[in-house]
Amino acid sequence: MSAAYTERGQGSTIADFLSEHAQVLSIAFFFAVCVLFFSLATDVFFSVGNILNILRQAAPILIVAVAMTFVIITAGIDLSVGSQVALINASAAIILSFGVPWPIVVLAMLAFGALIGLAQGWFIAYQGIPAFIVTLAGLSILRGFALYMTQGYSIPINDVPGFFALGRGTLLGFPVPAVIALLIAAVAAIVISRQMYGRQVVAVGSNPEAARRVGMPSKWIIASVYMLSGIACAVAGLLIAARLGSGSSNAAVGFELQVIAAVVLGGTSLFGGRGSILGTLLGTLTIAVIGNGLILMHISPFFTQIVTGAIILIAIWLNTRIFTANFKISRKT
Amino acid sequence: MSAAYTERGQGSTIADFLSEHAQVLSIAFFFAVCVLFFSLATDVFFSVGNILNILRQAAPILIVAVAMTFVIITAGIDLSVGSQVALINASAAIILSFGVPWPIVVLAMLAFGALIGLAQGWFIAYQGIPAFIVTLAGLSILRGFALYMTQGYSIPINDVPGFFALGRGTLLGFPVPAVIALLIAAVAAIVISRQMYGRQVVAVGSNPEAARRVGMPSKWIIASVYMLSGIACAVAGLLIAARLGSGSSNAAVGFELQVIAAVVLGGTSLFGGRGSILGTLLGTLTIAVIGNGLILMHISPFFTQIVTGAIILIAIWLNTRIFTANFKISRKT
Amino acid sequence: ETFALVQINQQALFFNQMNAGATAAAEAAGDELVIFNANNDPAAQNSAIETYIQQGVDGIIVVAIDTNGIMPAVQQAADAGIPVVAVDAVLPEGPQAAQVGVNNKSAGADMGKFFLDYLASDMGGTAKIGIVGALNSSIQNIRQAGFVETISGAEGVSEAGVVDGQNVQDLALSAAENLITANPDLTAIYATGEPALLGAVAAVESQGKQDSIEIFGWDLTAQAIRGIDQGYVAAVIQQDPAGMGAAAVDALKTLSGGGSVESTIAVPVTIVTGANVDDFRSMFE
Amino acid sequence: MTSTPAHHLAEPSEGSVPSDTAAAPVPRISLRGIRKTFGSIEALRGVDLDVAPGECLGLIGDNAAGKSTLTKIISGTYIPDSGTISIDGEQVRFSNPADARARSIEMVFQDLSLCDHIDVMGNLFLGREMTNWSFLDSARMRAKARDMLDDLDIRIPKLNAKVAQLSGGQRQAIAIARAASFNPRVLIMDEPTSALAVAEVEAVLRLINRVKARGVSVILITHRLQDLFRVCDKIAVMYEGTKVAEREISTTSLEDLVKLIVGKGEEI
Amino acid sequence: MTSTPAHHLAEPSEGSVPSDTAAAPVPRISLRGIRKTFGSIEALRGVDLDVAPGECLGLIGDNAAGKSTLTKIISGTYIPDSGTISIDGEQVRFSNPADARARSIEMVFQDLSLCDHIDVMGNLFLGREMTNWSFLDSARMRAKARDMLDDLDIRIPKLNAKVAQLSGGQRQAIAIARAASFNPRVLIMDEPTSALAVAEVEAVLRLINRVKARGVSVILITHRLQDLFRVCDKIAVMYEGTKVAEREISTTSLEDLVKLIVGKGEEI
Ligand SMILES: Nc1ncnc2c1ncn2[C@@H]1O[C@H](COP(=O)(O)OP(=O)(O)OP(=O)(O)O)[C@@H](O)[C@H]1O
Ligand SMILES: Nc1ncnc2c1ncn2[C@@H]1O[C@H](COP(=O)(O)OP(=O)(O)OP(=O)(O)O)[C@@H](O)[C@H]1O
Ligand SMILES: [Mg+2]
Ligand SMILES: [Mg+2]
Repeated sequence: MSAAYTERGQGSTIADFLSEHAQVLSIAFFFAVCVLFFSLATDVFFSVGNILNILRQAAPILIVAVAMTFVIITAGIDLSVGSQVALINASAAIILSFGVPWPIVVLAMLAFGALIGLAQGWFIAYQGIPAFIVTLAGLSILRGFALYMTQGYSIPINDVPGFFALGRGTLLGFPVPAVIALLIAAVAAIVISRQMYGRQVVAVGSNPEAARRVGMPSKWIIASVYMLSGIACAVAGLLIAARLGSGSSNAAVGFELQVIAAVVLGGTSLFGGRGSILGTLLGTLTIAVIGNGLILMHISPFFTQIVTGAIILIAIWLNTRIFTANFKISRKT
Repeated sequence: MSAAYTERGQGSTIADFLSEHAQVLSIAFFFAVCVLFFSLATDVFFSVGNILNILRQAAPILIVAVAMTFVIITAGIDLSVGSQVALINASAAIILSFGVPWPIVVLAMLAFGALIGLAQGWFIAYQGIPAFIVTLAGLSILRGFALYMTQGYSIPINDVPGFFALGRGTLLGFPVPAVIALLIAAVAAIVISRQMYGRQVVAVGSNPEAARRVGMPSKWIIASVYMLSGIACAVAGLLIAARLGSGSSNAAVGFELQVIAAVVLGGTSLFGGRGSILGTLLGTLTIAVIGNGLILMHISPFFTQIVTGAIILIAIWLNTRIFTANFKISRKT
Repeated sequence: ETFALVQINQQALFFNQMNAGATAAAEAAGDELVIFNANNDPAAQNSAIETYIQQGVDGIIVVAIDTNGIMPAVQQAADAGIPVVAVDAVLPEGPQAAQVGVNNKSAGADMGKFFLDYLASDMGGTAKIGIVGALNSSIQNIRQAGFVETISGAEGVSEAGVVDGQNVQDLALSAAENLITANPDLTAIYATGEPALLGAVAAVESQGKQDSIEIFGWDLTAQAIRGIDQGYVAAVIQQDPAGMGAAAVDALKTLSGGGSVESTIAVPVTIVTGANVDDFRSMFE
Repeated sequence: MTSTPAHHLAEPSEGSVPSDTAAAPVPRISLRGIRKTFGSIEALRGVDLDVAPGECLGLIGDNAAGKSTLTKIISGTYIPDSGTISIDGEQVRFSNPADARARSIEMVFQDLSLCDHIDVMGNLFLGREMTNWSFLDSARMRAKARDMLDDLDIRIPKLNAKVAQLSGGQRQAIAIARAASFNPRVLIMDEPTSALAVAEVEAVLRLINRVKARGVSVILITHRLQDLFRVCDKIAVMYEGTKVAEREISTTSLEDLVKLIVGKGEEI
Repeated sequence: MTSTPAHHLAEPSEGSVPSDTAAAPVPRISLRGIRKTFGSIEALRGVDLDVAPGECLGLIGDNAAGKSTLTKIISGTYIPDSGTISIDGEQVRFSNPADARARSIEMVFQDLSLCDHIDVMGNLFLGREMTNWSFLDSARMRAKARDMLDDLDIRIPKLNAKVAQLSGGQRQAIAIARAASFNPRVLIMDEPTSALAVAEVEAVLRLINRVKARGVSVILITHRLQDLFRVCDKIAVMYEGTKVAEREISTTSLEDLVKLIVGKGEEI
């Protein structure tokens, strides 16, 4: 015979790793470049104070982005997060102003957030209305409630040091919001990759009919990710209230796009089934670092929007090119 | 034998029609209910003047929504439409203020819009960057340019009656913007359902790999829908400039969500492959009618957001239920 | 009679107080006031005015987002015989019956002068000042310009630049924090509007810079009053939005009764400091 | 075709063929008068079917005859418009596939129903994950996964490859392994061997005989008629949404079956 | 395995089998040294292949042997890492499927590649729409579509049904009709009959013989080995990414082929 019956060799697994994690690697690389650039360009950037600042500022976005990662993995979307944050933010301030002890308020707000999320999830999962429509309606309704409750006032929160510590305090030198956010991200990363629930979320996002056919409670899973999103919004709303020392319907305007941008930058696919919490973390931090770095560099504020957008676009573009080139090289070996 | 070899009967095609067009029927029904309700609730609503008003006001959204329908059918998204409109709006005002003849400005702006769209389309189609990221960067960059060009001020357009007629004039009693918008919608409806290009757009959205395999120029098709979107934004930006008589970087804030909402309400799927221009038309008009009707009914502005969101959600929900019930009945026959 | 008020948004107290003042004035006169919230969308303001013209209201009050862009709608109203009164944002020459409000440019300049005086008296003659602005608001851009023109070049003043809070308080907070980190030697902040001021106040608190930074800004809130009490908010320009709203309604009332009004109705501002803050405290209890 | 209540029915020996071999008193699965319409298409127009424990029923018929639709109804994927399903003589209503799975009805779908974003191991255990305090127990799953695949003689080198990248036959093997490995009482296979190579087909046929011996009822849809004679006890033929014939395997031949399928069977 | 330039090569009679029947001087398709790696998997490890005009090559092999990958390379769907493709003696480079289609290479894909949101007629003419001033000419297409389907003996009542709702066999028939109907010069079929019922399989085999007679080169991948003897002239056997044997149909038997596939072929 011309050719013998030989088995295929075991090729390099590096190529597999690269192609599997291309998007996370890409954003990690880009993040590193941004950090490096700003560290060289400004001396303040890499100071402890500034880094902690960035972490504290990014915390609410990160928390909601982590939950949004779950939502997007199921091929859903939650446009109402900004409004949810504002509503929780305003409600918390109002209830605190009645003198209710803050731990109770925190628990009540978490429950409230879960309830809002569950209500939206019910329409999406059990009534089959597209997530985009339900949460767009939610965006409008919830912001409307926040507006109505505050009547446009920003409600001050006075003298609740325990509550303020949530937003402004530090734990072993780390800002409390950052600690909370990183903790949530870590738990979520474990859940998505190692736990039953995470597997179910991915399965429902990848092939909802297959998930249903193998007997997964697919409707409940879909509803539950919106509940998670509601809880995350409650945490974010509380942290923002604690940080600003006030509650207002003006909080978190445009938040939904920031959050979704962080998630998508991190390599999570809007078509479901594929996502990574690490990517979301890096995506969030990248956006925060760019915002911070541009201010430190005294870029004219008229240019910040242009520069931010351009950096993101060009960097992602270069990354795709670099990583595609890499693949080609490794294929030839 | 127990059973004979009989052929299946030809079942009722009404059931097929209903299930195929469920979403358009649903929004049509909902639109009719809204119109009926507001006609009864306020006497001005159904006056000729008011109807023409609604048409004129909805024109820019409709034009962009029609192009967005194409984008979404290819499973893409264009978040930058608001910024594109603002940039065209501001540029047109600035160039007009230099005294350039308005027909030249119109042509230049159309070309400019096409160019912006094509640039975004190039990144998406030929460089494989997710549409969400590219157009989100576009949202930031283009609005930034508009802001920079106007320095945050609004640029007046003085004494260009020919241009103003675009936004304020009437043709046989119909507002010019409405005529333009309906014309665009009609052409688009024909293109999507009867033309080669429309078929290609649907194929690329339904199964991009299959479209590629049968030799369709799938990259070019994807890029081209963003170009269409850019042109549509240019038209909308010009109409808004002509209507307001000024250009401003604040134009069309939040436009992207309104436009996408109109498209999705009309039954176009964000996952691609399925969409209808008629649905988009009805979705746009429904949102416009609700906005107009609530003003006429003197709803407190604190409630308008709540009411708008709730109407949309509840109506879509009831519709799904009614139409699902219908299917069940027709199935039993 | 029915009057319509076309508002910019409802997320700032300023606008809501204006709405309240206008509503109260209308009620007192036995008229109805309907309010439209444009949520920052200029085209929506025009659409609303067109709708009100269809409905035949007796007068329209407008707080314009796009001061030029509103003019066609104002013209349409005038053509339909409906008087229009502009509030706050200054419209260009046109058919509007009256302009109610504050001269933002000169008020900004007044604040600039106050700052220079304060600099000499309380800050030892030197200061590094940063600005938290809202570039998407032309009114706030005017306030910024009036202030900057007054202080720039003055002896002892160094400028740390502008950051954009986009008129959203949590964005303003992050921007202000970054401004403070970028300029560790910052000693003063000028905030051009309510969200910006709220953000600046919260930033100074969260960065623990109450001792080293003085804040100057626009539009009182409870937090700003607390800042004044604690000393790190030096001065806040307080407009009288309720008064503006009421003045606008009164003007419309007069016009629809066949009377005539001044083409410019000025509503004065107050610079609130520790000395006169008590006069305003009750509004924010 | 009437919908007789299914309790304690003896094997209904309708048709001209005497059902002497399967004398089990209560069939494992018994369908009566199943109808299903999709829009204008009457996919099923009243189908009766019985499968005894340990019996393999071959379900054949022309394309679009309604085979897949019928088996999807048994597995709870579709809800019939009318008709009854009984398991072990007890009438049941499946409102979703989880209900059917709870009664140990497993199915290999014609479209395989794999999750492309999940790896081979994850797909094998989809809906049956082994957990340890709610954590996925990868070690245990990996060990078992190897066994499951070896049973089918299929070469899948990497258990952590995403299934989207596998060849058609590899994907099909995963779907089969998944359905067969968790002690089903009813195993439905919709064209399970269509993409498999020769050796793998043999392995599947062996597997069917193995599970039959354990008392599992098997429904096998296939267009490879010769395979039926290797594993089936009984053949049901569908035509345009109805069951037109049922044959004991011992009394029929390949030629007969072909005639029955294409509708020249009325003479037989 | 060297990449010999393909110009004016005589049928390369490598291996032990003399290639006496196909004495055409220039093969329609000639592959040399084709390699393709996906990440860590070497899907193809250097494959040579020739198909003459009017010849039908049967491509067989175990699951995951690389058959689909090889044919996708011929149809321009994948770009090989190395190796050359020649058409009628002229070396070509396909950078996308449109290039291959321009040379009248048509393929039936294993996954069918249909657009679920488009109706039957639209899928039949996908990429080949008949137009009239850029308008789709539905009337003409409808007439032709009926002919195309009738050729395959398949029952698809409604040409305006969305293909997502069709049965597995109906979908496959559409993919076959699409590839076969536009006068291909090379027709590649990747397991075209896997979901088809008996009569439909016969129709496809008839179709293959018909197009062969017209001089079309056919590459047929199938696991139904008995079909090969009905239509093929030559069989190539793949194993783990290489071609391990090539046989004239007249000199081989079903048993030989089975042995070759599973890797016991070295003795033959
Ligand atoms: N979800 C659905 N929606 C609409 N029609 C459907 C649906 N599922 C099946 N059908 C129709 O029902 C009929 C029977 O389909 P089914 O898939 O049961 O056939 P089958 O016997 O499995 O054929 P094959 O051998 O080709 O797989 C077909 O005409 C098909 O078009
Ligand atoms: N796009 C891809 N990405 C990664 N690996 C792939 C890809 N396509 C094929 N492979 C791998 O290449 C090998 C050969 O696959 P191929 O589909 O060519 O096999 P095949 O001979 O067609 O098998 P079957 O008879 O099962 O269809 C398999 O191991 C498969 O996992
Ligand atoms: Mg089937
Ligand atoms: Mg294959």
